[in-house]
Amino acid sequence: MANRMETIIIVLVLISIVVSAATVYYSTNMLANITALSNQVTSLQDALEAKLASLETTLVVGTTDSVELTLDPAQAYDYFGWNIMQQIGGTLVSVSPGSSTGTDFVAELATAWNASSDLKTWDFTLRPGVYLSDNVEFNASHVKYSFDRAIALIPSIPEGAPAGLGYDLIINHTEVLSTYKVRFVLNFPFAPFLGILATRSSGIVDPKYAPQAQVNYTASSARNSTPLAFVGPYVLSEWNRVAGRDLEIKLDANPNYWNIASGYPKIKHIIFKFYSDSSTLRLAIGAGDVDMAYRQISAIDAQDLETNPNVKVWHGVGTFIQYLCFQTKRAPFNQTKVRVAVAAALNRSTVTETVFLGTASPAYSIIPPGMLGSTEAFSILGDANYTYTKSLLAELGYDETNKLTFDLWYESSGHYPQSDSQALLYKEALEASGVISVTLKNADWASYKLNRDQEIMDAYVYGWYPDYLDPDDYAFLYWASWLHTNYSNSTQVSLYDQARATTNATLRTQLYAQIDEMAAEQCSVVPLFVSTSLAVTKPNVYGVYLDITMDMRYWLISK
Amino acid sequence: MLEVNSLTVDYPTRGGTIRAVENVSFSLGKSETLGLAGESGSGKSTLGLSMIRLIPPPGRIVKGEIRIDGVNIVELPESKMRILRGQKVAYIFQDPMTSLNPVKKIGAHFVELIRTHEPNTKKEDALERTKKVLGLLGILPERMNDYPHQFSGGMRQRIMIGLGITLNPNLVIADEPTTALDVIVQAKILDLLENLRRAYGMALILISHDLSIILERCDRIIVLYAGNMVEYASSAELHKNPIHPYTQGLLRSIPNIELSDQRLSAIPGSPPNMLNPPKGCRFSPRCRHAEEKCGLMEPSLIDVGNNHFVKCFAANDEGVAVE
Amino acid sequence: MGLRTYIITRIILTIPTLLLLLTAVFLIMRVLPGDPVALHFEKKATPETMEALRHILGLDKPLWQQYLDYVWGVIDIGYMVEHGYPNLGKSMQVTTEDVGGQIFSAFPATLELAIYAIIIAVVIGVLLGVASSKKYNSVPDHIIRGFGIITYAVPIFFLGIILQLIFGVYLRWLPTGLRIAPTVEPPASITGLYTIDSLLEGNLYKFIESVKALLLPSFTLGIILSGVFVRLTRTNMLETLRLEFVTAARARGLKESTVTYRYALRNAFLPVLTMMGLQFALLLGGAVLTETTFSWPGLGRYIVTRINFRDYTAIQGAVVMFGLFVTLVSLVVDILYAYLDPRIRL
Amino acid sequence: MKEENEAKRSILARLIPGFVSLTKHGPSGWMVIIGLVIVVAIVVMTAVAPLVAPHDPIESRVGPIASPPSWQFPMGTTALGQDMLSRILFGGSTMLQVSAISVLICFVIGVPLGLFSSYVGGNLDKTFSLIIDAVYAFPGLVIAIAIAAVLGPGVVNMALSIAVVYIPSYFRIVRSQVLSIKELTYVEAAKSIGAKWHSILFKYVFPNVVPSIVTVATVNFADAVLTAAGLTFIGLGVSVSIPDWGYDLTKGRELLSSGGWWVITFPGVMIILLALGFTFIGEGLSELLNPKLQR
Repeated sequence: MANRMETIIIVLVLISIVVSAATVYYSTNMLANITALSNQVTSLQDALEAKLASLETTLVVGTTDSVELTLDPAQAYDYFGWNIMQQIGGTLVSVSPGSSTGTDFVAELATAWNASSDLKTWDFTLRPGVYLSDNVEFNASHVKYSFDRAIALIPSIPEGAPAGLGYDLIINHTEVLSTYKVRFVLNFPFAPFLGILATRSSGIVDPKYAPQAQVNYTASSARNSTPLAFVGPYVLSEWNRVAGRDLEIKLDANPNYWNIASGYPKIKHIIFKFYSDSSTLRLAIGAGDVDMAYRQISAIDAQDLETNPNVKVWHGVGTFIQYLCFQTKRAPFNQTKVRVAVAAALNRSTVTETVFLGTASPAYSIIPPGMLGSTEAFSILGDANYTYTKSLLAELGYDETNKLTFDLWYESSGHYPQSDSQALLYKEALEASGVISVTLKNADWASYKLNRDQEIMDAYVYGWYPDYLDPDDYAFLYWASWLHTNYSNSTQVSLYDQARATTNATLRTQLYAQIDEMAAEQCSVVPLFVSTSLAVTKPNVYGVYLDITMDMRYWLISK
Repeated sequence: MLEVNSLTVDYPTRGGTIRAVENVSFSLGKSETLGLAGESGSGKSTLGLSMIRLIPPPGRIVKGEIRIDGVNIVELPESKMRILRGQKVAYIFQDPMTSLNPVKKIGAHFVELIRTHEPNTKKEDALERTKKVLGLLGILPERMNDYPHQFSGGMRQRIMIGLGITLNPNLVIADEPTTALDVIVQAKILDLLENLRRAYGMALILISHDLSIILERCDRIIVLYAGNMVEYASSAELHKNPIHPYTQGLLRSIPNIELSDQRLSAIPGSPPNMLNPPKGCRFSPRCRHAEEKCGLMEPSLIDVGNNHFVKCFAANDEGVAVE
Repeated sequence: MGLRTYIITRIILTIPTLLLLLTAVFLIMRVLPGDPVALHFEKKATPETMEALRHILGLDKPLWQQYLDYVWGVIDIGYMVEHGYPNLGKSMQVTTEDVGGQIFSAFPATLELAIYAIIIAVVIGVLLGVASSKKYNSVPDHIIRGFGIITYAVPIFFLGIILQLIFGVYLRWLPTGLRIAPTVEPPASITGLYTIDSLLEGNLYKFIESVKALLLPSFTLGIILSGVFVRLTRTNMLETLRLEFVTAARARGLKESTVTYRYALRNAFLPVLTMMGLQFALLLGGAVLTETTFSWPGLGRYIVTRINFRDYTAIQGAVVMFGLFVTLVSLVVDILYAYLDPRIRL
Repeated sequence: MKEENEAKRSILARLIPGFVSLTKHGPSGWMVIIGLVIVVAIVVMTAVAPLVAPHDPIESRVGPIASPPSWQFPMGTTALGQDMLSRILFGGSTMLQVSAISVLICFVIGVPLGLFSSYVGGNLDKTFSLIIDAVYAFPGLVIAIAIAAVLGPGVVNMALSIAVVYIPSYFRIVRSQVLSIKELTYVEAAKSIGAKWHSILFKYVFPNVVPSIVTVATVNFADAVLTAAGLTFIGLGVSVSIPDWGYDLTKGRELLSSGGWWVITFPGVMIILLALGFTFIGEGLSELLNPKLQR
């Protein structure tokens, strides 16, 4: 009987032998296959050519994003999820690539539309010859089905996009007028309705894959993982997740894409590679592991890559804005003058230049520049306008000896980009006035939201990513109840309601301008900066549109 | 076959150097028995261990030579030394409870020993020999597959002895082989040792603090005190006329029928601090006959007739002055 | 007491501990500020919609009922058989995904990391420990001891970042994150351990890739842990080397290597083994940071991300999994110990 | 006043020889000394930082953004153009506070709990031990993270969350000690002469437990430093308006891919030094206290 230690070692050795044996066996197998191939040289060449061809027609995209929950339009509410859905699904209308306003809509599944004068009845003529699964032709019933489903699911998915965008509040009902004609009847006049229809949550679903319940990721097959009708340029051919994060996503060109005639999609296969954080993604694009890195390359890395000849950095506008909220229900910010004084002491450019290295631009209106109704209202307060700040605060008895003191809160678990550095610079700028003393406080995202709802924060930085591209989805932030600033202003609200009740662009522009002006006087919420978007690609990649929609339209990309 | 010449062993410590053994010389013929007597700390074990060059570090032999069959092992390279151990010289330790590998079967100990020294022995043969040895020790062969903790102390000491004699060496060194055992077992073990020694014609060095055992088991005796040989004689001679006061003390401290008129007594005082031992005669501070020169001069080891060596001014006046 | 009964009793004994753990976490999660429901609504949320979601998540039930439901789910064997993973409830962040499934998909990553890390730690620890004990009080000994102590003082993620900087950024030898380079298709999941699966798949390329990805994280964790084993091996070796049976072995003229490994180490190893068991809790703690550093898609990272969403069920599930893992390991270690030490008879 | 001076002097008078005597205990003694020197040095450094720091550690754009070490900025600058050197000089305070407070809390809670529970024994002791073991068996950091999230950021809260993790180790060491001491004759004797249990606890038992507690405390110090760094790494650290090595190290990662080694290395090394100082003290002490390890 051998020594026990020895027996254990022997067992280990045996295991390793088995493993290595397996290795050898398999590797020899592979060798066998290869030799078999090399026997038929021609076929080998074919294989190689095929491989090369596929390389030319495949775009490898690296990202730090991940689909948050699902690809069901009735639920999905995250950037990446919506971006994938845009590639595989279809909406009635969409925003034309390169749009600067986000409101120039082009035909997609609908070829024509018109709204009644009261903006409550919207009729759409559908595109014929678009096919769903099993050669079922797309028709009005599908549109009705899609919207009825989305609204019906709202109670069971209260956190879903349709709930967030208020489908149930806006849409009264949907009528099938004829095979190719559909009508939406709204509860109230709603100008930005096209904006809603252009969002992912208005994607048309395929009844065959869209039960009246929500659809989630199922390991079984990619097709069953989404209820969307595959009428987009691509179809979802692979989707694997681990522990609620994406592991791999593959898109293949959709053979019955309605617009295939005009040569889209340019690239046949899109493969998404999921990186852990921006630094690893940056290393990957630097090393040429991926053709394209989109979201998130940090500002400093982007600056670094500008000088790298092996990559091309694309810059575009953005619609993500951050703003400073004041708790107006108690001192000191129950006094408008204090709010204005603080707003005037802010220094936006130092943040956009130092923290974001120019990948963000100062915002003087809650509505992003370029978009209808965007103004420079807040610029009248100026930046680091200390004389004004001092004079205002002096009126209230604050000075170098008796400083205005308050807590400035920021979120510290990485929910917003660089919120810690931002906060530091805001504090610096405010205190440079000499009459303000700021205490920085931080909380992780969950606690931060709790604090917001409990209204314990004097001043806090918040961010907004739009649901649909219309000033209508921004202007209300000045008095949004869920920000718990306790600021309300009936005049602004009525202006807002007028604006959403008309399609007259000039009128709307004026209305939003008025809202902005009042906001600049009131300073309940102070816009800080608006993001820009950026993508990094290999030099041989073309057709990257980074417009105000912030949608990445992969079918336009070629290499 | 064993010849030790003016052997000196030092232990460098943080406090200073301890001279554990100071030029000890003696020799041992084939199948002779020698006893090393002395209190604990007198350097017995160090002397014993230096015979197989296993003095625990940092102790080391600084002077003198040890010849086994003429080979001076002090200069021997470790590789050669290793072969010598177990094959020519066996060493039996004081505490049988801790001198076997607790996670090794008894049989394995033997097999390992045999195959280390005779690499081309088959395992079966090794096992056979083990069985034989165990037989000699009066242990059932099937207990080969038991672990040490399954044996009693006496049994384990038998096994240690067995391991010692397996390769029938010429010399066995038994360092307090029975101290850890109770009296009845002691006798048995010593008898076993005795018989095996005769049977295999081995020489034996028996180290013990118990002079009585040595007196009855050994031909010659070395009495060590503070690393010095203080007396060296045949047991009979030593028994008849012990000269060194220390030896006398030791003898007096054994219960003895013949000296029944004298009452039992222990040696007053305690062993010296080896870091700075007393000047002159190491024993002088505890010696009842000590004169002042004992503290000034160190007596030398002198033959007082029929191979009876003594290191004391009581036996002779020769000595070296110490500064 | 037979081995089987021993194991069974051990397992039974772990149940109260686990239950305690579960209860503790259940309560901790409930006092965490931030409401999982509120966290679903980035933007507009009316009390009604919140209430609706709360109902969907079963958070409107009384606490004790939530607790009972949860415990029942954990011990529901039928469900486990049906789905291949225990019923740890639905995730609160991803309201329709089974936490059990997510955890079982994330666990292999942690397991693989842990296994390689502990192997590295023990190998480094034992080798260095033996070396320094043999060269006791010499310069190498002091250097090794220094190493042993320094590992206590190095923040694990700092070591990780430095390794990333050197091997990932400057030398570009090894990937700085993920279980396998994103450009490589992960092997078909059989055991969930990429290194094994890739071999079973017979794909050496994938095997090499997954090993490359493993090197940095497992060494980061391994090196940090090795310190304990270095000092433990060293002290035990020093003690064992002083025991009589070692001297006795030398006195029998056994080879020094035999004496060192078969005699001294063999006996000194048992405490090291026990330490292995104890270290696992520490290891998993370290895994949390290592996984975050190398964005290793394992349980540790899962927990950290889910804490930010107050995903009660997810964290409960992960904790139970961790607890099970730790107890299981200590069980295995105990059995191994008993097997290695004849003095312990089961 | 005068008495106070007397007291002070006598403390010094006792301290210095104690310190010197350390040198007489070979390597382990020296370890303690080195450890003490490191820790004291860092404490002093943070204390005098305001006097010696070339720049305000918080102020941004005092230099170019993310520039490597230069003559003007010996340790380079951060991504916000802050002076790394100044941040290093100031940055120790948070960790020192966190570790000190956490040790204090552990001491105040863990020790009495251990003493009490183990001395009373019985079911109470069993239940306590069960709970403690459950906590002990579980990845401490995860618990710390959860609790830190409960309490929110801040020095004291961090310390608390760390304390929760380390109380078990105090409890266990105290308990094991007490269980062994409890049976000692003089304690038995004290019992027999009918001394009150709390007086026994604090007159006889406690003094014997102290040494091992001190050792645990120093180890706890080191661990607290590392855990604090870990919590900061996960985003549960203190606000940016306080310079902190842990924060710098975490933030430094953003410069990783563009090779910004200096923002990572310097804070990291400082953390190691601090933890190392405490570890040295702990190791040295434990070796001095139980020579078994020392040999």
